[in-house]
Amino acid sequence: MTKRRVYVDNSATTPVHPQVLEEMLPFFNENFGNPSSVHSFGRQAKKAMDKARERVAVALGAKTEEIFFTGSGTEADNWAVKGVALANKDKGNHIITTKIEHHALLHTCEYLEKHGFEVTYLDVDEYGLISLKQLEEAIKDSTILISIMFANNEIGTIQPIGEAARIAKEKEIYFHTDSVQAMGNVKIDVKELGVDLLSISGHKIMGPKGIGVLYIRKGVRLDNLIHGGAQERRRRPGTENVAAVVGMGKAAQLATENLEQHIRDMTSLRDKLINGIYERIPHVKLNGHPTERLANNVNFSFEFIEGEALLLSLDMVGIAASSGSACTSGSLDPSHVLMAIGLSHEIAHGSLRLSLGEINTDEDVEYILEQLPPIVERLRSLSPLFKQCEGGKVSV
Amino acid sequence: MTKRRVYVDNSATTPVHPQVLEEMLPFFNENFGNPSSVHSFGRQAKKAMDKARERVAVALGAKTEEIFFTGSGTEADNWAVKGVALANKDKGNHIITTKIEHHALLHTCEYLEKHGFEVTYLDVDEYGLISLKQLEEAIKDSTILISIMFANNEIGTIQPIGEAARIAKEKEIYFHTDSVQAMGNVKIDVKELGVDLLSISGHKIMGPKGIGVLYIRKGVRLDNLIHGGAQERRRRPGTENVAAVVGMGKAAQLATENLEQHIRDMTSLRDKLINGIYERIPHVKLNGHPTERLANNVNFSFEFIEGEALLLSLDMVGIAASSGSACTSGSLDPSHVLMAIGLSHEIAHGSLRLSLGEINTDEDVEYILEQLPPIVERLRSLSPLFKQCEGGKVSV
Amino acid sequence: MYNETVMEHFTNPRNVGEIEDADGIGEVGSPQCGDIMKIFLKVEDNIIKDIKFKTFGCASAIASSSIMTDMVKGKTIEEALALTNKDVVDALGGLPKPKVHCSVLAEEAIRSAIEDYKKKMK
Amino acid sequence: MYNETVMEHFTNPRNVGEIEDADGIGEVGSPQCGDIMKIFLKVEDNIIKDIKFKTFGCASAIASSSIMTDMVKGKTIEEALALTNKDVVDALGGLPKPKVHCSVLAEEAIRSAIEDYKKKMK
Ligand SMILES: Cc1ncc(COP(=O)(O)O)c(C=O)c1O
Ligand SMILES: Cc1ncc(COP(=O)(O)O)c(C=O)c1O
Repeated sequence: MTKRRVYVDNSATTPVHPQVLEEMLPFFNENFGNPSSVHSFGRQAKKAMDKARERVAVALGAKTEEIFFTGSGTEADNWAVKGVALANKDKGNHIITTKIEHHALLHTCEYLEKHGFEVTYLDVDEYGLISLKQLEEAIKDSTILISIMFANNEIGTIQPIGEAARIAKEKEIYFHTDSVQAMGNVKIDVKELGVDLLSISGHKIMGPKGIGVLYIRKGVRLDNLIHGGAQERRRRPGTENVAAVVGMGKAAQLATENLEQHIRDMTSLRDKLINGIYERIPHVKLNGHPTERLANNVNFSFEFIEGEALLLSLDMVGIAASSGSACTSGSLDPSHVLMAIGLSHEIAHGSLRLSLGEINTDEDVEYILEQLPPIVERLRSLSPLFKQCEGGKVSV
Repeated sequence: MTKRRVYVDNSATTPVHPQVLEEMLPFFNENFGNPSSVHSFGRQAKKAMDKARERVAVALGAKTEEIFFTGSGTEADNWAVKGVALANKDKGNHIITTKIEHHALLHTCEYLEKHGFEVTYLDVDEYGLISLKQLEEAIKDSTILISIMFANNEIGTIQPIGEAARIAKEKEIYFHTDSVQAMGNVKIDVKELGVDLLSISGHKIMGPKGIGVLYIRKGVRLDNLIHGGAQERRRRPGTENVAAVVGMGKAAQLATENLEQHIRDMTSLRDKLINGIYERIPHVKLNGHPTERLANNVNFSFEFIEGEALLLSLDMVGIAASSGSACTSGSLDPSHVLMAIGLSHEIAHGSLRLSLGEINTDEDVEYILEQLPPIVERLRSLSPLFKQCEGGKVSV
Repeated sequence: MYNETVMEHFTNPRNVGEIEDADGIGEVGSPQCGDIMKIFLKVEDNIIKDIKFKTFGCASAIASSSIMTDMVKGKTIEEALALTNKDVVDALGGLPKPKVHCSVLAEEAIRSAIEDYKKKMK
Repeated sequence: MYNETVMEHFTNPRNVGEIEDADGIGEVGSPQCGDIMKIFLKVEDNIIKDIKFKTFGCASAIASSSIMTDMVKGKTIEEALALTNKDVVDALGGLPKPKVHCSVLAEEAIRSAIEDYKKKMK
């Protein structure tokens, strides 16, 4: 029996695009030189780096000298926040962010709180949107950085980044946005948006893992996160991961070139999935914003059941997804994002994220819509929270 | 004309070993899952991570839970030093290191000096060796960390790490060693050595670029360098670079399994090169220690000429090497390592490092010995520092 | 992540359901922590004649409930009370460390049901 | 890194050598900074009849010396003094930014040699 495998966890990570891998391959043991070396091996590597940097710059609407490669999206986030905080503490110690940031942002802010910084975590509404009014009110004289994620990794809600950046600019406060999930699913132009710093990650856009980018607008003052050699114009040392940089360049190019078509395709699959689940399964709730939402994000809560059990049951029929349940995070609490939009613990535990990608097809969606209802039904039949009432109709 | 290419810059970076690349390949777009994911894609990736960690642990004589993957050797060095410094500043603010560390160590220490730490930089002798007596004398009540590189990247000198670690242990001071260059060229067993922290890097041992390892002895107190998700037991967040981790595991395994044979092979090539240069070229000086020296390191100063010109001339005949000349580092001063062993500026500028690797053969060495003398002669003929005296014999 | 025994008990859990006229009912856990186990007992002559469960929780919670109910079925009340979470883990052939609390919940659930039975007996 | 013109002048530098009975000699740079240029002039009727150089330094220092000597050969002293480092860079078709100081050295070297010539003339 060849089991069907349907991967709908593209927000967790994506496969490397064949064209991306193809461009990476020569850099492992043919053009393997160190870009800092004077000789031809080094110059070849340097040239490949330059080309990749140019591609990323074009993809983001930035200048090449504003593109810095890091070892992950997480590192880019850490660098932006710690770098700005430490370099500008003479100006103030206050940072504004949101309650629904990725842990790369939140735990960095918490660390800074332990070291003399003050952080305001903005609320979001039931759809996951921040309030620009609350943002404006949160600004103090001591505010040196505002960091608001472009799109949320769990519920897909897209924030009004351009407006938020404008507010920051008026007050001369640095503005950073974690665009790890937005990249490839939303149009990003750093100049149009008016942001000062922006993070992306390779493996979320069919690039390799272990590579991120921090866009740093020319003139922004920030400390290094990592100290050492002269790489990345002395700002991010460590021998360059040439193959991954090349992969990042190609992935960024592909993600931008095909953006409109990709958004159309994903939206169509997404809406088919959302509508199909609503039609087939009672007692469900779509998490996130109905329209201000990533084209590839579906996130439902299924009442009365727990997410990990749901994931494992889906896995047994070949469907790979994820959940905000505590059981899947290794922590005791369910996702802070689901809590921030006001879900109760038990509803949050029963969440399922299906995140689509270029590899998914209509048949994948149909397969999910076929497999999911009986699984939910079976788990509900095991649940003490769920009672079948007479006549077969379900109720609480 | 197919030009011969001889790569003798293996201390800058190495090609990925074919067996390493082979093991990595499935993790780009077949087993591409995120190891944190519950589903089968994730579990496959997790399993591969576990195997790689086990291999690295075996290679270093460590426990698997003492192995942490980072994005580079530089990051491992930064983490060790900043992590220990920040977590232990209640105990003291003094760090001891050496004048010949890699910039990943030195610039990190300089950064800490700006933030209230005090750093002692130990001298080295003309061969690049530290003095254990000086180390002991440098220790104060406030010393919290001693960091001494295992083997130097430029001149190949190997330090008495076991003895130095013993001194640290007696005084209950954490001991870190940057083993980026030692790994694969020297036997390393963290328990025998008695070190608390040890850094290595993938691309120096025929593994991929963009991956490092920090060995952290169980019980060592250090802060995170990067904050975020729960990866690497919450100590080094960011989606794991599975392919690179797999590559690192294989590379560490190969490096250790074949160590003795490798050392014999490298030593034989090295000594042939050293003796050949001495025989064929006057006015040269071997830099580094005559015996306490990496099996793959050759470093000569050629009087009266400058390193970059030498490198480019070698490059034109297909030989890839490196130099401690200022011109190749982008800074105004020649290598701090060559200065620390007491070379004059002009001698330091004329240095050439030939670093051998598994890819090199006897023929490579012969080719170098054939090409190098006329190149040195030509450059000397251009140099105002060099005068041909009557009768054809060279002198200053 | 989970071994075959755990997966087998998760996929085909034994003793699922409720007992209408149960002699004892125990419920432990809470929706907050993501696990609720509810146990229904039928006791005759100090022996657990029948046992059913309903569980809201992850795979290991469901598997722990399943194997625990199997283990105490047909046993005396005393034997059932002697059951520890370690017995549950062992019977399952091991659980991942962060999941061990599920076995604790199973131990607590049977104790709670027996307590309820004893209370009702008084 | 370097363009073809630079590499050509590095590989086949023009005017290498010394002039025994030079009318002017200039030396700039120092071993510390890794560059020394030494220029030898032969001047007749205010015209640079012959010029030779010796350079200790990187490829761009050697190439700058080479092209500079070519550029001023046959020129008047005034024309040679008007030569700027930018002229040298342009003639080389550009130098990488960190290497521009080599062209400055070339400008300084010819000036220093002319100065020496003028001093000797007095
Ligand atoms: C001794 C030493 N330490 C640290 C490093 C840094 O390693 P990486 O470039 O992988 O960050 C290197 C190499 O560049 C090295 O030779
Ligand atoms: C919104 C967001 N920010 C940051 C990250 C961190 O990226 P990485 O795992 O590549 O470090 C992720 C993904 O894990 C993310 O979804």
